[in-house]
Amino acid sequence: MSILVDQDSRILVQGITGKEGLFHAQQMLTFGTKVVAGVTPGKGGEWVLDGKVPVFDSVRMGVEVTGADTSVIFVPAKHAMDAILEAEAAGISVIICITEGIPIHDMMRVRSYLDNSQTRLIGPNSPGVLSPKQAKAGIIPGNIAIQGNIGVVSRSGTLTYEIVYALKHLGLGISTCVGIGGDPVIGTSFTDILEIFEADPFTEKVIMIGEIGGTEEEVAAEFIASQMTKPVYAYIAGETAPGDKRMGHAGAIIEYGIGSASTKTESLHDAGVIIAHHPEEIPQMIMKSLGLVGSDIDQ
Amino acid sequence: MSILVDQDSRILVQGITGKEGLFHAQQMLTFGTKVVAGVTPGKGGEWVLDGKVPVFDSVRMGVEVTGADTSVIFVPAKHAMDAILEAEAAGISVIICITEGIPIHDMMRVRSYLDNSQTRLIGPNSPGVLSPKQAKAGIIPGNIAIQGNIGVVSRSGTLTYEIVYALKHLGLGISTCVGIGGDPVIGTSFTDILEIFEADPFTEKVIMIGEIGGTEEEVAAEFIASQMTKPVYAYIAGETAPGDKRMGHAGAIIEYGIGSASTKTESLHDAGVIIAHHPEEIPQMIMKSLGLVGSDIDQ
Amino acid sequence: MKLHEYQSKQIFSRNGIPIPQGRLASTPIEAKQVAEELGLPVVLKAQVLVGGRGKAGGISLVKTPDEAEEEASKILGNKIKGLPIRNLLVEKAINIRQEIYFGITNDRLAGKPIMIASGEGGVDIEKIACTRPDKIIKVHINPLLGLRDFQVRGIATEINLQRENWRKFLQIGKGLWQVFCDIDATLAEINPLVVTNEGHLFAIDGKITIDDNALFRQRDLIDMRDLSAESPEEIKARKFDLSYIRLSGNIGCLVNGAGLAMATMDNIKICGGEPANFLDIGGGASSEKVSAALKIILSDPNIKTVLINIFGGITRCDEVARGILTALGNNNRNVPMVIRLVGTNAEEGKKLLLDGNQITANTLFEAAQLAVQTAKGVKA
Amino acid sequence: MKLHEYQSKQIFSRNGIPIPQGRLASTPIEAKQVAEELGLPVVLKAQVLVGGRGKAGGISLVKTPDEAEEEASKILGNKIKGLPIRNLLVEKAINIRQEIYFGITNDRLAGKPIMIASGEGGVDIEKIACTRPDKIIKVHINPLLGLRDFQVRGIATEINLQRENWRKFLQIGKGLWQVFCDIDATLAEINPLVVTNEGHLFAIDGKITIDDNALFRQRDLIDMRDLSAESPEEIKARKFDLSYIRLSGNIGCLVNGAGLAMATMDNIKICGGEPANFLDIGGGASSEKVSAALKIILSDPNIKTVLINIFGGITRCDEVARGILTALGNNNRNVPMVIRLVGTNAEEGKKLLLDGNQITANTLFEAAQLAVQTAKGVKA
Repeated sequence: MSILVDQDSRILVQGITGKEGLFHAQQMLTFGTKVVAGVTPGKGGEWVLDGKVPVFDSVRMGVEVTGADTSVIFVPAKHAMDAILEAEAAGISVIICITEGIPIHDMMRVRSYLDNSQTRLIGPNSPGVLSPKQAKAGIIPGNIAIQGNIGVVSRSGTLTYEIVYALKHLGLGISTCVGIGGDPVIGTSFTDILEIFEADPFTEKVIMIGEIGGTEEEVAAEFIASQMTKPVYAYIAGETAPGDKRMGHAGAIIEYGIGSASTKTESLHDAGVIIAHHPEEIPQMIMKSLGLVGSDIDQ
Repeated sequence: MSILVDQDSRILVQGITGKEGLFHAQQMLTFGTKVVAGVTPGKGGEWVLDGKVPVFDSVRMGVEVTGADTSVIFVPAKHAMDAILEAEAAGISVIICITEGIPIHDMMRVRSYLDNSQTRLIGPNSPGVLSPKQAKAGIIPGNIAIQGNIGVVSRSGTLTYEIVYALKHLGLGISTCVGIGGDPVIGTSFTDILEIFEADPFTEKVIMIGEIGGTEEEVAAEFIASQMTKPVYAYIAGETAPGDKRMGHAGAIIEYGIGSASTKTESLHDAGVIIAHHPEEIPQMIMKSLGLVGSDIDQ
Repeated sequence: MKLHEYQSKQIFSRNGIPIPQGRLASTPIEAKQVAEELGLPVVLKAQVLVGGRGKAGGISLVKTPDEAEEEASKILGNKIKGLPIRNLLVEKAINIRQEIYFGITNDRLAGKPIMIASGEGGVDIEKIACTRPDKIIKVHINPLLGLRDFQVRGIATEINLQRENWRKFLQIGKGLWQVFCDIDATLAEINPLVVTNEGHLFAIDGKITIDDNALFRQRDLIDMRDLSAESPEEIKARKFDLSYIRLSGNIGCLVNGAGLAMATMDNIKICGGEPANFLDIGGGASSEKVSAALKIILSDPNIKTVLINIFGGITRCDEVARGILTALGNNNRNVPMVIRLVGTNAEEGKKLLLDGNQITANTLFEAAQLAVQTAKGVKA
Repeated sequence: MKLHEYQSKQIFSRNGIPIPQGRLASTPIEAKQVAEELGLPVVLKAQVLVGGRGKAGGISLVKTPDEAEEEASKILGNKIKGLPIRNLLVEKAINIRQEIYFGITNDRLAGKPIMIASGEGGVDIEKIACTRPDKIIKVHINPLLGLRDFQVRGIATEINLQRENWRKFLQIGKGLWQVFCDIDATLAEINPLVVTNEGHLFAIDGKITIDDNALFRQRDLIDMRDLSAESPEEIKARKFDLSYIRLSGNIGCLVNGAGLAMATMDNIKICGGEPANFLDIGGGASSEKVSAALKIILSDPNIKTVLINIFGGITRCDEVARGILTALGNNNRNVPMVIRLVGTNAEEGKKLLLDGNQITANTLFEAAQLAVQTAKGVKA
C-alpha cells in the first residue's frame, strides 16, 4: 500500500492561489487525493478549483475547519521557513515542502526546532510523495507509476520519474515513491525512509536514487548493512560531475573531496546493495531477479 | 531523607575561584557534601580549599574526571546563561543556580532550550538545596535545620532560613529545603517541587513560602487541590507591599494588579492549604497539629 | 527602568513602527513654536512616568498657536501624582477610526515572551482584561525562533483587523518584537495603535520598560533614565546597591533578604503599625553598606522607630552592628531602635550594641510588637 | 558565491577579527606605494577565487619598494588556473609562532553549523583531515542558541592554545559566528589564524562562501561577486535562471532536472563519450528559456553533438520543441542533435521536430549511445 500518506490523508496546500500551487492542487484532486484546504494569507474565504477547495488565511483555521493532517508547501523560498513552522504549530503531522531555494540557515533553524517535534518534514526541494491508487502529495506525475511492492526513495525529481516510469513499462509497480529533496539540509533522510520501508509490510524491495554531495548515502549504507532485510537497488547520479561545482541541486556538490559518486557507490556496494550504473538498468535487474526477461511493454 | 540531592551527590562548583564560590564550596565541604570539582575557565589544573578540590577549565572536563552530577553556579550574571548551558551540555543532571541578576531574556532562552532537556535547573537567584545529614548544595546555612519529615519550598532566602530555624527550635526537622529562586523566570516551579515532595516517602508535610509577584502560587494551589494528599502550610510574604514596585527580588512585583499576596493566600486557602499570617506561626501550627505545645527549645 | 512616551516612540520609529510627527517642548513658547511648525491641531502630552495622565489633565488637544502656549503653560506648571512635568510631547493630531492594543511582555509561568493584542485598545489593558477578556488575544513567542509572521497574521485575524492593513500590522508586530529583544525590554507596548480614516496605522502612545538586570549590556539606554521620578533616597540607595522603597508609615525597616524584609513589614502591619520603607541590605553586607542604609532610613522625617532584623547566614551580625554604630554616631534625632540579630556572630553583634541604648528582641514577631509599641510612644 | 580574500577580511575586521594592515593594489606602481606606506617587508597576494595560489607563484614576500613593484608586475601579468589576476592584496608581513585553522561551515547530516579548528593550520583542512584526523576539533552549534562561549573555550583547550590567548580567541570565534550568521555564509574560514611572537592573533588568510539562495536578503553582498571568475556563458545562464556548468567534453546536454541531467552525463560517459556541459532547464521551462539554453550550449566551439533529454512532467515537450526550433533557426554550425522526449505532450513535441533533421531516441541509454556515435562521426 503506502507509507507517509494514503487514501485517507487530508491534504492542505500552502500557497494554493499561486500558479504552481493551484496547478498541482488540481493534479492531486484529479488523481483522487483529498485536497481539503488551501492556505493563502489574505485570501481566506475564497474557493478555488471550481469551488471544490476552500482557502483559509492560516493553516490553523484550515486544520480546524477541515481536519487536514498533511501539508504540501508551494510558497516562495523567503516565506518557506515560516510556512513550515506554521504547519507544525497547527498540528500538521506530515509536511511536504516542494519549495526550492530556501536559505540553508533557515533550514538549519527549522531542523533544530523540529528535532523536538512530532511532525515529519519531507524536503524541502522535494517532488513529494506518490503512492499509486493511494495518494499523490506533491508534484510527481500521477500517471507514471502503477501499484506494486517496490519502494522508491530519491533525492531527485525527473530522474526518479524516469525510473518509476521504466518500472511501469515492465509491469513493475511501486508501493510509495518518496522524494526526500535535493537540498543539503532536509527534514527526512534516506535512512529514515529506508527504516519505514523496512517496516512496511507492502514493500518488498527498495530502490534508492542518490546523487553526489554530502554523506547521506554512506550513512544509509551503514543502516542497510546492519538493519535491512529487504533487497535494495541503488543508482547514484553524478559519476561525471566535476568537484567544487553545484550541479543544479543546492545539495549536489562535491566539497573538500567529500560526496563523490564513487565513494557512495562503493559504500552501498559494500553494504550489499545492488548497484546500477545507469538508471534504466534498475528495472532490468529487478526483472532478472524475478526470473523474468526485461522486455518493455509498450516501448 | 531528601529530594534532588543526597549524600551520594557529586557537586561541581562553577565559579569556584570567585569569593562567593570559594566560601560556599568550603561551607559545603564542611557540611560533609562531596564537592568533587570546581570550574573556572583559565584556572584548570589548580587546586583549592587546601588541595581538596581540583579546578577545571570546563564543566565537561570536571565531569569526565570526577563524575560530578550536580552543579552549583556562582558565576557573574552576564556569564550565567552560558554557565547553565555548559553544565547541561556536559551532562549535569541537577543545576542549582545561585547567581542573582540574570537578564530575563537570557532566562527565557535558557528555559525554552531546557524544555527539551532532561536536566533540571533550580533557580536562578536560588539559595540552593539543603537536606540535613544528606547534602548541602548552595548557600543555605547547614546548621539551621535538623533532619525530619517536613519538606520546605520557597522563593526566598533568609525568610526561609528563619522558618527552618524556628522549626529546629521546636525540635521539628526537615527532609529537604528547596529555594526555587526569587526571579520571575526560573527553571523549577513550586508545582514541580510539590509534586516531588508528594511522591517522596520521607516527606510527610510541606511548607511553602511564597511572595508577591506572578501567579506561581495560584498554579500551585490548583495542583495542591487536585493532586496532593500531604498537608501543606503556606506563608506569602508581601501583604504590605505596594503595587508596581519591585521588592528586592526581580520577581517580587505586583504588576497590572496581578500577583498580590491576598490573591495568593486566598487561592491557597481555597485549595485546603493551612495559611500562616506571619512566618513564625507555621512552626506553632505544626506543633499544634502534632498535639504538642509550641514551646521553644532554646530561646 | 521605565522610558517616557517620547523615548519609547523614538525607539519604535527606529524599528519601523510609524509614529505621529512630533517634537519635545519644555517651555510654553517652545510648545507654540513646535505647534506652528507641525501645523495645527496638535496634541500636548505631559511626559511623566505614571499612568492616568489624561484624567489628571496632562493631555490637551489645541487648535491655535496661542492655545498651545496657554495650555502648555498650564500643564508644565502642574504635577501628576506628585511628579513634576518637565517636558511636553507636541504631536500632530490624528483622526482615529480604530484603537488597538498591541504589546509584548514576558509570561513568567511559561518563561516565554507573550504578544498581547486587543481590537479594543486605548484604555488600560487590565480594564479590557476585566470587562472583555474574550477581546484579548495572547500568543506565546518561542524566544529561540523569534516572532513568526504567521503568528502576527493570526493576531490580525483575531482582532478583526481589515485585510488591507495586515501588511502594515505585520511590519509593526515585527518592529515591536525587534524592540523587545534589542533593548532587553520586559514590556514594549503600543496603546493605542490607531487606524486612521485614511487607513494609516500610527503608534499614538507607547510604553517601554527595560530589564534593570540587563542594563550592563544596554549602556546607551542608561542615559534615558529619568531621575526626577525617583526620590533622592532611592537614587542614593541604588548607588550603594541597596533595594530601598519609601512607603508612608513611620517604622523604618532594615533587613537582610527581600523575602524577610517583606515578612518584617507584614509583621509590623499585623501588630498594628505601618512600615516606613522596604529595605534589603542583601547578603554579606559590609558595615559601610549597613551604615549607608540606616542613614537613608533615618533621613525620612516620618520615622518614629527603626526595626533592624538580621538573620545571619553569609551576613555577619557583628559587621551589621558595626555599621549601625557608625550610622548612630551621626544620628542626632535619637530615633529608638528595635534590634534582632540571629545566626552568624549574633552574640558578638549583640555585645557591640550593648553600649548603645537599643531594644533587643528574640523573635521577629516580638521585634515587630516592640517596634509598633515604641512608634506609638508606648514604653517598652 | 565565493568572496575574495580581501573581501572576506573586510568582513572579518568589521566583526572584531584582527587582520594585518593592508590595502588592495591593481598596478605595480600602486603596490609599491602601498608597500612604502605600510612599511616593509610586505606580502603581495594575488586575489583569485581558486586555491593553491602559493604554489602557483601568487604570493610573494618582498623587502624593498622596488622589489614590491617588480614582483607585483610579475604576479599581475600571470593567470592562476586560467583565472586572470586583477588585484593584489599588499599586507604588512607578520611573524608567525603558531598557525591555526579556524572555520565554520554547515554539517549537512546534522543540519547544524559546525565549528572546525586545528592547531596545525596553514595547509588545507582536507590534508590535515587525511594525515592527522585527531588534530581536527569539530563542535556543532545549535543555531537557535548560537555559539556559546564555553564551546569556543573548549576548542581553545583542545588545540592547546596558550591560556593568555583564550580571550582573544573567544572574541575571534564569536566574530566568526557573527559573520557566518549575518551574511548567510555556508563557509567562513580563517586559515591560518596566526599567533605572533608578541602573542597577537591575526587572520592571515580567509575564505567566505555565501549561500546563493540567501542573496535575496544579502543585497549589499551581491556587488562583491567577481564576474571575472565566471565564463560569459555561466553569467548568461544565470540571467535565464539556468543551471549551467561547462565541462571539457564534446557532447552538449540539455535536460530538465538536476538529477536527470547528471544521469544523462553519466550515460554519455558509460557509452564512451564525454559531456561538454551540465545544463538543467528546471521545471516547466518556456520555449524562450529552452532556446536560450540551447544557444549557450552551441556557443561552445568543442560541441560535436547535442543530447536533449526531457522527461515531461510539469515541463511540456511541445514547448521544449518550440524552443529548440527557435534556437536552431540561428544554428549556423548545423550541429547534429539527438532528442528524447517522454511524458507530457511528447507526441506533439516530436511532431514539431519532424521537419528538422534530428535523431530521436526512446530510452536514455539509447539516446546516449546515439549521441556518442554521432560525436565520433559514426553515422547513426
